[in-house]
Amino acid sequence: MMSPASVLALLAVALPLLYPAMALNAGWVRAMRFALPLLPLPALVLAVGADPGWQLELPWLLNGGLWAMDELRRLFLLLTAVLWTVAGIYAAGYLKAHHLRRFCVFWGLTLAGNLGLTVAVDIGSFYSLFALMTFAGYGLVVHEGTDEATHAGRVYLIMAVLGEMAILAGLLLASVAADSQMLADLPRAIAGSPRRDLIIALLIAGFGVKAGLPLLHFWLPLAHPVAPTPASAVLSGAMIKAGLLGWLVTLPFGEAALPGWGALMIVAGAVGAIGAAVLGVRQQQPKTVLAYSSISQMGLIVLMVGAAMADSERAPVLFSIIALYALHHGLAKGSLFLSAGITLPSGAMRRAAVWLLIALPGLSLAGLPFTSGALAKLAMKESLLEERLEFAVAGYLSPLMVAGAVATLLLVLRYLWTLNGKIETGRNPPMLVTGWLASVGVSLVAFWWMPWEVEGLVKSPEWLPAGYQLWALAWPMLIAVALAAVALLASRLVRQRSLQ
Amino acid sequence: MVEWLLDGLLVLALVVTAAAALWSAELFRAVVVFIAFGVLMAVAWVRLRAPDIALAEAAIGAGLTGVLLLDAVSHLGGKRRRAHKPGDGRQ
Amino acid sequence: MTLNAWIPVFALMTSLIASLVIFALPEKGYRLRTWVNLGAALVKLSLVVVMVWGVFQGVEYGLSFTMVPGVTFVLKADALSMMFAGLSAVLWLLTTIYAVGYLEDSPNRSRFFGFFSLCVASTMGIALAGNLFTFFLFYEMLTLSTYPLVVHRGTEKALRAGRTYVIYTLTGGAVLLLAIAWLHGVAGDLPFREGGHFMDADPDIHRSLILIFILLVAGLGVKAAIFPLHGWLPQAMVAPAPVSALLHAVAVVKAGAFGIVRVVYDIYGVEASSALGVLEPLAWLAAFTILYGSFRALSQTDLKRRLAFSTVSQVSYIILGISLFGPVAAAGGLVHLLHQGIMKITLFFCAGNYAETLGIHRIDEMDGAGRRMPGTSVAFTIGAFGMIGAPPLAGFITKWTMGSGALAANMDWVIVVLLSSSLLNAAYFLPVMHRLWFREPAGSWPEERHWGRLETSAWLFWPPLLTAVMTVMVGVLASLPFSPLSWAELIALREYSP
Amino acid sequence: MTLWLMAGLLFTPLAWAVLTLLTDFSRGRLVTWGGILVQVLVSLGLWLTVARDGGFHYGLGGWQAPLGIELRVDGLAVTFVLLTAVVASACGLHAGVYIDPDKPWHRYFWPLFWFLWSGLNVVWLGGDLFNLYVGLELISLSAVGLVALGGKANALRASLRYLLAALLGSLVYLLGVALMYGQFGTLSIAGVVSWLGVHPVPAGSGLALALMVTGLALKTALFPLHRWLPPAHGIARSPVSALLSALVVKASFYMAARLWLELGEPLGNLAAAQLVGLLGSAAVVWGSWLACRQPQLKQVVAYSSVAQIGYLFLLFPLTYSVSESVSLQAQQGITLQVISHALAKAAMFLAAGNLILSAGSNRVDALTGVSRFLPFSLFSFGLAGVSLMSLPPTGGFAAKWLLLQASLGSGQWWWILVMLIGGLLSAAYVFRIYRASFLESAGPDRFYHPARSLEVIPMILALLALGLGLASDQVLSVMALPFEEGGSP
Amino acid sequence: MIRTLRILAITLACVAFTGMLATSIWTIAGNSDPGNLPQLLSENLDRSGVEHPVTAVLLNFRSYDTLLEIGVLVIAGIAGISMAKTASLEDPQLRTADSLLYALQRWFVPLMLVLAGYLLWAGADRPGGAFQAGAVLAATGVLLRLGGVPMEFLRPGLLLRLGLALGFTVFLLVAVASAIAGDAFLAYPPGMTKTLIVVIESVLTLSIAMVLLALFVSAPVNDAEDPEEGSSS
Amino acid sequence: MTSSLLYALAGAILCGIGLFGLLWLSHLLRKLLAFNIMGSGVFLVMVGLPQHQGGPDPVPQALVLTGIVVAIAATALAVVLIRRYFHLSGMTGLEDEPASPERGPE
Repeated sequence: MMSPASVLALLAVALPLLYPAMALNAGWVRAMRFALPLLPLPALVLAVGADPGWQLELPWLLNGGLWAMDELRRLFLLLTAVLWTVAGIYAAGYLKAHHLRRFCVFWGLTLAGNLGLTVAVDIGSFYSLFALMTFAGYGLVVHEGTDEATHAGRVYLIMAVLGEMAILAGLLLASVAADSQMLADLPRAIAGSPRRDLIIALLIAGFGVKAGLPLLHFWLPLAHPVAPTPASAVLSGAMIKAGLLGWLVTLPFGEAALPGWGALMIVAGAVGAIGAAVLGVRQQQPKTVLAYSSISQMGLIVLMVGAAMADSERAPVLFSIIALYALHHGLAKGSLFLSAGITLPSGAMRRAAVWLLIALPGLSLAGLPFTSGALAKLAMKESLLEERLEFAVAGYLSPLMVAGAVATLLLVLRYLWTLNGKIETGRNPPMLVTGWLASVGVSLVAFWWMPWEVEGLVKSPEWLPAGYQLWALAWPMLIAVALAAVALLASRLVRQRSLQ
Repeated sequence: MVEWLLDGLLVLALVVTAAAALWSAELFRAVVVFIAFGVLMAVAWVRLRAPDIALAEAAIGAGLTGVLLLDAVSHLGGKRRRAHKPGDGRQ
Repeated sequence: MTLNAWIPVFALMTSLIASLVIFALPEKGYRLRTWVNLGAALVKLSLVVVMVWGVFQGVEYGLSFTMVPGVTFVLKADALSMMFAGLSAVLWLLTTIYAVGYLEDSPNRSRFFGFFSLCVASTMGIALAGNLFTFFLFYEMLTLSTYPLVVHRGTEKALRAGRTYVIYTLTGGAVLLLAIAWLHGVAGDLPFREGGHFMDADPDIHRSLILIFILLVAGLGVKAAIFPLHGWLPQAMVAPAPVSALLHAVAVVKAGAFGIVRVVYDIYGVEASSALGVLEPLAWLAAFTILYGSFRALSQTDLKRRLAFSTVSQVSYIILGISLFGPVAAAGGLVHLLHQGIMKITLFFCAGNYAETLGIHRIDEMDGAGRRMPGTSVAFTIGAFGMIGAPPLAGFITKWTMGSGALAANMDWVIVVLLSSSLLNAAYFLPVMHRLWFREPAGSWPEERHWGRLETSAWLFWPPLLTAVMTVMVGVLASLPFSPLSWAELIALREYSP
Repeated sequence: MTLWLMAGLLFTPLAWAVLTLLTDFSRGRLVTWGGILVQVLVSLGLWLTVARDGGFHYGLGGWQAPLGIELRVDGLAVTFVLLTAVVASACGLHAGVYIDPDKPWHRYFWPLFWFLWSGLNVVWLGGDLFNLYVGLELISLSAVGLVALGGKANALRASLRYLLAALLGSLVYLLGVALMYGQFGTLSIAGVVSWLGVHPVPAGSGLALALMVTGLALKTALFPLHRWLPPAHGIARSPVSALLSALVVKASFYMAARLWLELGEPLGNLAAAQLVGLLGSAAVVWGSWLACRQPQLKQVVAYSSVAQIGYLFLLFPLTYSVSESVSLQAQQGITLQVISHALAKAAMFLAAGNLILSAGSNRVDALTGVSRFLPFSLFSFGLAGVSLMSLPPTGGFAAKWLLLQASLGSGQWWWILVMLIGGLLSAAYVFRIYRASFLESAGPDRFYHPARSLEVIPMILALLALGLGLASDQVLSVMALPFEEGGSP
Repeated sequence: MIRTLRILAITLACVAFTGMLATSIWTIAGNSDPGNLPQLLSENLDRSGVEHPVTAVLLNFRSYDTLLEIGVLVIAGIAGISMAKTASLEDPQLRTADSLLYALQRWFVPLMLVLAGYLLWAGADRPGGAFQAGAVLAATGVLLRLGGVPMEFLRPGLLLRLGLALGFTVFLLVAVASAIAGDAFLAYPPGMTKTLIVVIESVLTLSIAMVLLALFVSAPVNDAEDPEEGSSS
Repeated sequence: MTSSLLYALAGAILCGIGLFGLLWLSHLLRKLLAFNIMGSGVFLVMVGLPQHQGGPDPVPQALVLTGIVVAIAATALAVVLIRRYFHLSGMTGLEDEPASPERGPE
């Protein structure tokens, strides 16, 4: 007899997978719209309610399927489910009638893939669901049908296919080396395989496409702005993290120290974190800025991944922090993206409130105290302290983190600036507002009740950072604000001069 | 010896008439020569001590065939519609 | 003789008799003809199911008698033959349904369905053949029965294609005959046997064996469309869609591939082939064909031609799989026999639907067809993704298994081939997908879709959908006991440890 | 019983020839049906008897071999008798419907038909060189008569050409017989063989065999002596063409083959055997090539006969100084080829006749669209074509297979090429017809639809040719029955 | 040029043929081992029912040849009359006024009839027989025909066909009679050999003459598209 | 050498002449003559050769009788055919006419 959790898991994947079948009947299009937020609910229940440790064996599936949940996966599942839920609510309000059904179909399929891959433990179903998410995601990217969308879609697709191929090759090599069809067996096998470096390279590159690794990121700034807003939110919030999850479950963390690869990843992460900021602040479109912000944030995560690779001892701890950071970033970024689609109310107070709610998740990203960002940043800082790591480039980590924090806030500010230029005044559909508010809510508030846990660093939710930590959080922000102010002034001056 | 001479002459005559029957310019004459050939054949059969064949050759080979062919020659020669001349036996 | 001896004969006869009956039916006997067709297809399917079950249980089906002095006619059902037989039985049923709809109101249906059944009978015979001689018998019968189908349209173009087809296949047949006769002279009447016959062949005949192998592959390669013998295949696209479906998915190309499988495994024996050094060149050839076909497919603008070159590429997967030394790769190759069939038939059905319902033949006419014909387009999408090798569809299972096998056999280059082929597949299929789903139609369709009604005739609608479902199922359920993959693994295991 | 069967076999065709001579066409048809029944039954009975008891010698008039004429009734002979019964009845039945009964001269069709049949039986059973000559003449003259029957100038020219070729062939054969008799003092083949068994091979008798074979080759239309055949077979009425191609040319070949198998080893030589094989190959290639280029349907089929006959002559090289088993294979292969070609070619001509009847023209390009309205005959034509292409499972294939094996076994691989190329070329001309018929013509059915019975007959023959391949072992086993010298007469 | 080549080739071939044939004949004549057939024949002659060996061979030992040979004649006759054009049978122009022919007719015809009868009768023990007699008879007929005698019975019709078939039929019936009794085909019942041979010879004479005459008479004389065929039956 | 052999050799020559005539001459009646001459040659060989040593041999004589009858039958038939052919085409040879497409069923 299957445990309730496994039934729930099955349901969590099957529901969105079968949901597109509703499109067969044209009369159900309204129902489809309002069913959008309901799709991730079983997954949400599973993530929140069920304890990790359940297993669902599907021996008939592909090469033998196994679904299960551990702490890591639980966090990712949670992130995914929450984000899709709020985005679903938002979407129900956001969507126009044009191609609604098509959108819903791809939404469901992408969701199914995204949810499924977090609980899939065998290679076959993991890869299948990953691919499902990738290819169905194309539908979301090109939904608007504009030339930009098509172009972005093409880039997305090309890179996604290349990525898939790399993943396939990597998984295949690893699977043969492990003589197993389970993800859990791969890291050890990779570590011992004569083709270790090839496999690692393939996997890093393959998942890196999703995760927005520098040089593999080109699709991100193209795709995110053109996709419908709720889709951007999930793309950036949840689907990017799928690439991250791919790394975490396949690469040989904790099996062997790979300082070379670690260093490479750290460099890549640094390049991503700072390079994306440099590029991002020059963008005009709010969602493009956010996309670069995602790349930048992922760069920070890559830093941690690199550190985990380089130092096998600390990998388990880093995993927790990576997951925490991913959760935090996912929720905050989702909320930010959703905010790109709302319109301002007319009253000044209301406007101010709205602006505040728009800005808060962004500031949270930058590590504003009392937000999830602060927690995540601190945990990260804590974990990447030089003295705790044992590899060559460890010394550069802290400065990089600081630089990353500065970059983050700069990007957020730039986002708010550009949004200010674009935002319109008018009424929002109620569902849209609900979704957005919900996203802000989970990002800022509910986060603290979520079942995250980072051993050794943050045992339980801490509302208030310790005093010594405050400054650590604050000074990068100040730098950023200063930079922003300088930039603002500069731009003013430039503009005045050009006017004269 | 005389027999040999006779036989030799007969054989010679046979060959000559055969050749003549085929090569004579006029078809009618060819048939007549052929009849002569038939008669010589009948004689040859007698020389070969085959009187039955000799009789048959005389009646059939010389007589009947000859008449048939003669009739045909006169007929074919009698009228023609296209191309070939009556006596144009050879190419 | 027992009943078991006759079951293969019955399986063969169902379609043969159906064909004769259909020939005798008047052109207007539409309803009766349809029932005969479907009835025969169902009977055959159930016979095949019985045999599959029996073979699984170890029951021996088959009969043999001496046909020409020194040569026996052997019908035998083993695991491999059941694989092919099962494929043809299932797909015949679907293709028949489809063809009934496709050819509605077109002339010469009696002729068409007669030869159609004949073609399937030949395929069945190929599947059940117990030695090369019997195989050849049905192989040539297949050539002949497909010709009228290829030229069915009766246009100059169709006839030209038919001529090309016949020239290729008959020449191939002649080469094959030479090879078989030679082999017969060298080694006598060889039944198909798991593990082959030449495990410890006399070294004196090695040279002959190699030459014969080359001839055999050349002869069979024509139908299997191995480069450079593939020229007929794209031309044969002028045939009606069900025929293309049958040619590409079930009958012709598969017959060639199946024959190569038989030769490598059940005549030479895989170890002997490997020892003779013929496997690796074959693998290279197959690999080259895979890439070549994909490259050519890229530049085709006609939908069916693109699919045709795709077939060229895909069929060589089978050959590649079996020519890699190792049971896993073998299973990968064998399973593709089925998988490619199911996927390709889906695609051709869909192509036929587009052509028949909307008059679409070229890829650039497909813009927005997904909205007009969602069912068909979904099926097409699934088929195409299957071809690309996207998980969890049929093609993925193939590639995964074959890749694992190749790695196990230490032939890493195969991975590169597989991936490149996937990439190329993606490159020529994904744009089509995009057009289908995300472009706006250029104009109005010849026939707008009405809600509440199927997008096209039900006869045309359901077969591709069913095969699409099968494409998903054989992938998703690959580990079930009777799934193609399990069956292929069973065969491969038997071949490697007879 | 056997005696009655033999007497019936010899008597029936001759008697029916007389009977039908006295009636007109329509009544003759009725009479013929009876005769066909009798003859088929008798042939079948004889075949079964021989299959059960083995072969025997049958002395006509009660006189034994050197003095009288002995028939050699063995498995091979009765098989051909049965084949003749099948093919001839098919052609007879077809002709009964096909031929216009209103033309008064058609009454002579039946007697000629029956004489032809009896001549064929003479040849299959004959064991006496001169008797075979008379049998040949019987066949030739009745065949010429059938070709010329009621014909126009073209038919007459063809039949004259045919007549002259046949007469020349007979004469050359007879010259060989004369030499044989001069050398061996007997006319019985068996007598010659037994003479050779105890005496050394005499000088000068090789020419006798060569002459006989040459004469017969001329009558069989072996390349380059084939030029009389296509006009004759092409212009005759289809049932007649079928008879001619299926059986008549086979008769002379049968004799040549029999002579070669009995006397080839002592009297022949390797060069001659290879030469004949070479000519056969040339016939295969040249005949097929010409068949591909004929504008008229029946000419295609006729040239196809020239090509197919070429295969038969591969018997000569493949049985000369080779091992016993290879020789046996070659013989079996050739036998099958003869039978399958007889069935297939008869089917083909009859089907072609139907097609011509319905298309109203003999031209290949007049067939455009015929497949749509007359699929049945076309299908028969195609089935027969399959046998000609030597594709499985037809008898033609079984034959080719055995010949391939024989070629391989004797190391004469060059014949393999001939067979393969010939097979492809034959495919070329068969598919040419198909191509023409599959071409869709706009417009309604403009074809005359012949009676169903006309269509069924070629189909049956074609199916027989097809089935022969599956049953060839059984058929050959009857032919390989031991021949008992003192078997029950 | 081609013509010259061709004639050269043909001449060469024929000369070679003649040479080879002659050489072969010469060789055979030199080494032949005379068969014992003539001896065997003379030993069996008394069992054949006739004294003349050629007749014995023709009508007893090798009667099958003869039967078939008559068949050949009948075939020729049939084929001939199938193209008959006898409308001019009574053409008065054909009736000759030639006195020589007339005299020939007058004197020769009875003589030839007698000769034919003699030949037939003599066949049993001396040279002569059905063929010769038939040929003479036919020659007589030709003579009459040339003289313009219409010979109505030669019109294609039942009568002619009966005549054509008569000899053959009788021969065939005799042949099958003994076979029905259980003997070999063509065997004569013991004791009746001579009688039957004479009967056969007589009817054969008639038939042979008839065939030859019919062939002569039915030769087409004009270019009507369709040969005129006698009224049905 | 006996006179029989002489006649047999003469027969050989006649065969050669006849053969030449058959092959070379184009007029049909001449071909027919050639055929008869060749036939006579064959008959001479047939009777002459065996009689060379064994004296009169009735068997070949009977055969030749049969042969003569067959020959006359063939000749007569040929004459009829030739005459009819001449009437229909006006030709006495077998040279191919310029091909005229034949229409109509047979």
